[in-house]
Amino acid sequence: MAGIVRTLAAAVIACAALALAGFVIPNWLVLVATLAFSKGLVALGIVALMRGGLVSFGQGTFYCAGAYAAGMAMRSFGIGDAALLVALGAIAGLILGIIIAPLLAGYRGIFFATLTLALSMIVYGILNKTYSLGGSDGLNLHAPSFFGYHPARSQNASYALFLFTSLVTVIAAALCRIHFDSVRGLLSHAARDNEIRVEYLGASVRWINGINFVIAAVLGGVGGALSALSLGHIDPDFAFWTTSGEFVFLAILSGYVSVTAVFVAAILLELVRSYSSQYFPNTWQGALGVFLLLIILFLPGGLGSLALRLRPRGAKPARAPAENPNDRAP
Amino acid sequence: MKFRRFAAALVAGAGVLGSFTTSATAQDDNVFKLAFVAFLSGQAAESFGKPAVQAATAVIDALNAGSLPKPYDKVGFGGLKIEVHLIDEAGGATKQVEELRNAFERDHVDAVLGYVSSGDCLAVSPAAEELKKLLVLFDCGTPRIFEENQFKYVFRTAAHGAMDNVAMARYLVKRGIKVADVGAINQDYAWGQDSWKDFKGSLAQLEPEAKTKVELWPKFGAGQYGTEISALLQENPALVYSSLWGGDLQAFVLQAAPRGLMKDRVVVLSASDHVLPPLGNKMPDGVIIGARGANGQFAEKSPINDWYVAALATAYPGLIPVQPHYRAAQGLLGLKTAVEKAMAANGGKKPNSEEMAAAMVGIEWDAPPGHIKLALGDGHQAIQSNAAGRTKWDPDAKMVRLVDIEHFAAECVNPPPGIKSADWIAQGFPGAKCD
Amino acid sequence: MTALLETIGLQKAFGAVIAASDISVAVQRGQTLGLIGNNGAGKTTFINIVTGHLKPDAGRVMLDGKDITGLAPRQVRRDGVSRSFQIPQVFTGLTLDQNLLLALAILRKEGMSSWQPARSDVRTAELDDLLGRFRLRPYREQTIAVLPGGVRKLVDVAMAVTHQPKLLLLDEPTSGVAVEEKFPLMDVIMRAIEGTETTVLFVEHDMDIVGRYADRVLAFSAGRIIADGEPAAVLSNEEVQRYVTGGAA
Amino acid sequence: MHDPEKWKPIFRKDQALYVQRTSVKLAAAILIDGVIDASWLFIVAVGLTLVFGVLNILNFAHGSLFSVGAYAAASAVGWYYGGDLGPPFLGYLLMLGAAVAVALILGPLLERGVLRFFYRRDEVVLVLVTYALFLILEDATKLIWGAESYYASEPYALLGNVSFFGLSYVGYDFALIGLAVVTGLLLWFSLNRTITGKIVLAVIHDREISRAMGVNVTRVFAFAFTLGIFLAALGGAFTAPKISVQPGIGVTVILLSFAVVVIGGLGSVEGAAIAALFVGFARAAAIHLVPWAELFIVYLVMALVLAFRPEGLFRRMSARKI
Repeated sequence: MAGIVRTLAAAVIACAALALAGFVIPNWLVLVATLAFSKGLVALGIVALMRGGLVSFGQGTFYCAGAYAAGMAMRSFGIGDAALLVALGAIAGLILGIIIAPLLAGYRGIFFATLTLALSMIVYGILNKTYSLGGSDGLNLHAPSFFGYHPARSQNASYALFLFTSLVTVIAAALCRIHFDSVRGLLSHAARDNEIRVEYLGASVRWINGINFVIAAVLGGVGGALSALSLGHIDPDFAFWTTSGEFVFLAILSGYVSVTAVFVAAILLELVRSYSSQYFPNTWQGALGVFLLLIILFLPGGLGSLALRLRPRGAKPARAPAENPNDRAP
Repeated sequence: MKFRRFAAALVAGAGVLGSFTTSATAQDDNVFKLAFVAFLSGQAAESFGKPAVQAATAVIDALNAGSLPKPYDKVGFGGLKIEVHLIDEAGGATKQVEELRNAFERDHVDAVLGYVSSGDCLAVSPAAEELKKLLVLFDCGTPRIFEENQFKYVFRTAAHGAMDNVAMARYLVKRGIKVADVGAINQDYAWGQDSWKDFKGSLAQLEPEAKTKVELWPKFGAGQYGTEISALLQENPALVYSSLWGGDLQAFVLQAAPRGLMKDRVVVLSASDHVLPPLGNKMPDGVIIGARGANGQFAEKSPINDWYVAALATAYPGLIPVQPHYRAAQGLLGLKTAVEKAMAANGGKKPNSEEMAAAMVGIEWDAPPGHIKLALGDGHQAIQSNAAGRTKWDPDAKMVRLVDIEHFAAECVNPPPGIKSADWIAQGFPGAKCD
Repeated sequence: MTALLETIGLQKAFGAVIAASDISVAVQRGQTLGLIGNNGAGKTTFINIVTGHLKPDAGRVMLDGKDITGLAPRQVRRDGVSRSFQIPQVFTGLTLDQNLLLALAILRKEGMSSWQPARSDVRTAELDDLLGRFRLRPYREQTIAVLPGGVRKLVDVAMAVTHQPKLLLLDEPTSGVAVEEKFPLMDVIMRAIEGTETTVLFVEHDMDIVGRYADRVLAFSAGRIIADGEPAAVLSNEEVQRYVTGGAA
Repeated sequence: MHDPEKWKPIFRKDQALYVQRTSVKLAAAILIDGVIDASWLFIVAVGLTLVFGVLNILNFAHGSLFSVGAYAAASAVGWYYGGDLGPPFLGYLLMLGAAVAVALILGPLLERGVLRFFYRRDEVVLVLVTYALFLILEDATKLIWGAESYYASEPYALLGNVSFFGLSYVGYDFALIGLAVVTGLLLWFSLNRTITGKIVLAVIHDREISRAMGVNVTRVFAFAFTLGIFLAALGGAFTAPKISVQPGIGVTVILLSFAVVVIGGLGSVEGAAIAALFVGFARAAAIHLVPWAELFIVYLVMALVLAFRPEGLFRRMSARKI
């Protein structure tokens, strides 16, 4: 229990620190951080899957589901409260996750990845044809309210959203930390390590992966809803494979040891992207590609492993899925 | 403790970045920082991005040199030298919103001019509005921007897509081209869907006897149209309509012409002038072409147009100007007009977004394609005249000329204020003034 | 009274290879069975079928009179049949503590909570007892990956004996360890499960060990049981000597 | 009083005949268009599946290599016909040569220079690596060839037109079918009937054992990857004459060939062939019968196939051993 208390305490501190940071940092960084956290939540879902040895290349499905759930709620039912919209996003992710999980829980490695990818591309195709949802151009959303507080479109609107996003992010992160540190969390680790033993100990690897998948789906929905609010716009690209690919990269970049690393990674990626596109408008994609390669090459364990190296008395020794030979074919 | 580390890291990082951006914020009052957004990579780079950047560079250099004819002879924008920040439009709407915010909030540009993709236009407009910064859209087509939203800081200096297809239909009438049936091939995304809807609607009003025989919806960027062409050949409609553009259109023509799809048949390409230079004699004669405005060869003689054609010719020898060149220049001159109007109002100071936005409402100006007027969307959405013509290969000049050209007044092909273009078409163009 | 484990006419073939043909065995509570036979004789196949890793082509597996044929390993485990492996199946990425902790936590309602922190300070008593019985205390903090083969063998078995299985199947517990370690290792294992209700069935190549620990021996050859009975009797059986022990003894 | 003329059966027969004729025409069109579509799909996809089979890499840069091939061919063809340097038919050889050149330069460069540093990694991480390569290659091609469009349409016209059931087709498209068939047969033959091929198959089947048996897996990797790139470039080179070669042409190719490979079963050459036909016919049928569904028909087919055979049509799953 001590661990949980410490994590919760840390969460409170983090909230305070972020609230403070929101004042200190320039507005553009507030906006970047807001979006980074939203995307980070989706990546956190992939991290939860990675701990069980799976990587989804189709989290765009849930990201998109969350975003459109929030968007439709806002446009069709005039729901404007951020908390409510994010809750709807989470529910959308949850429902979709529960439907899909049983279909995919039996697969591993590249098969799992391609299946999830295929799924997201179908969602993408369908949304492009759904003119009532704006088709390929998508929909615009207006600024949300926060528990009854309606900030005018202005600096404090973006600060309010940042605060709200940070709150949701920290809560989600803390819950994930607690889950990862729990016996069940450890079991995911074990399942990635040796499925046979897990089965012979009387546990079901299918269930472990299924639950992780649903967790990832919910986080994806939440992240999608938050992104929709911070962008003020949603379109089918939310489900496009490059979007999902970005989340996978975030997860790899952060590694699965530290939850915090996910969000650091998210901010880092946003900054690298925007600065490279500012300084090399003609070759920013190439620059991004090089950055990707270097990270994967020199940080196989992700930023999280870096943090562990800095702090010797770490939790369990980190091994990137990269170095993990298990779980090829189902 | 992870979270504490995180908070620390965040604050520290923020500090660093904050400091180095505030150092960069040194506002310079005699330059006008303009972010120019266009496709520098991806499928639209060749057909729209590159020409738009060429045009912007040429015009802005000339503006900074003060070498334009009256009334544009002031250096830069009302004496403020223009400093351009180039942004790549490729990468999806989410990235565009981020880059727009960074441009305004981090690089402190005074205005953003750009966007070819309708999706991007829809996505960035609310962001600019939220930041209360001036955003000028110069190319994208969708009417939804000002028909579904009200923006104070967002303007579009070119007419929206409805006019392209109304003009195409009117051209058929004016030239007495009667067809029994129509086949359509359009990309399956908003541009293709809207274009076809508008053309179909306009035709239903003007030539109700023309029946739609087949609608084909290739994927954007498909590049291979063998099957679509077979389907069209099989249905054998008297008229083939397409809003394809760029590489897709070039591929379509390359594959359709040899199979005789474009022979003894009316072919209407609603937004296709920009593929004539690359295609050259591979574009069959007699194809009905639109340029999304009286752009390129459709542009009529005027001081500004004569200057522009000459300027481009010197900057890029051998270049044949097409719609993106014209739309970019049109946007720049519109913005210039607004900025200088604002400066006239505030006593010559560098205007802020408020002043520029206020000044820009409802302005009119003369651009290479003709007289432009922000008549729609409460003075935020431009209307302009349009034109159509037929292709004719000129072996001596080694270029495709446009012949049998018809011009249409702005009020003839654009809806009047207060009515959505779709409804305007459906109701038979109420209040259209066609001289 | 019914036998603890009873197999009836088990058949299993991999392509042309017969791994089990008409295997019918009844194991009584409290017995300690040794399975002998040269490689490919069908010993491991027998274990794999009993524990649900393989589905027999024909035949049934009864546990306490309950038909457990074709159940998944985890269901069989829940019914009280546990096993160790020739190549230890342990969580090489986790510490020894964490390995055993999971073995203790699974099969428990409250075991699988998302709140209960997975630190070794919970359920110390059980864990400590297990560590003690298997002489594993010195290694508890270490990651399995760095531990020697003999220790892994012990961990593998230790993970199998949690929750008092009715039947414990040990697949070559002493294989892959130095000759002089075989007896000590086997001693630790047998002592660790002394006094529990657990019935043991182990596969072994070393006839001295079989003679020392088994009170009943099954000799396998080409998927059939060619001898069954007292160690002495079986080991002196000619057929066994010809096909299994290779004339020794 | 009724008029017998009305009841002339001949009238209905005519109509029946007419209906029959059009439906035959339609079927023929679907068949031909489907096969033409399948032919280039196969050439591209088989390279992708081969690379996955041998190196366990789902190469997202495959599309970029397609476009590099297209650029190379377009430049070569443009240069050749520009100064008409010889008999027009040599243009085809030139396109082939362009593909070979691309493969020989980029294959070793990417495999030895980049990929080999990641072989120990999880296959999903490798997908990410190739995604990075895709980003880099897209910009690299832009730096080399710029953003303008290149044409190589001379070879397209060279073979004239053929017409089937009153539909006119470009002869070149049938040449492409031939190319695909030849490619497929050569590949099949060299895999199943030559030592090298057998070695490659061995590596596909079990990398470790092959290594243990003394197969120089490293060389096989380099070889297979280069072959895969060659096939991508070949697809690009021979598609170039039909299209305008310019930035972004590789993007759709990735997704389509990806779909084909997944449907056929990752790493299966036969699978790629069948799946290419599968997808080709599905698309042709959709365009002729339900045009509005074209956008996602491929993914729909993919989903349906995966729903019943998640490992694809031809992939044999390897069982885990204790």
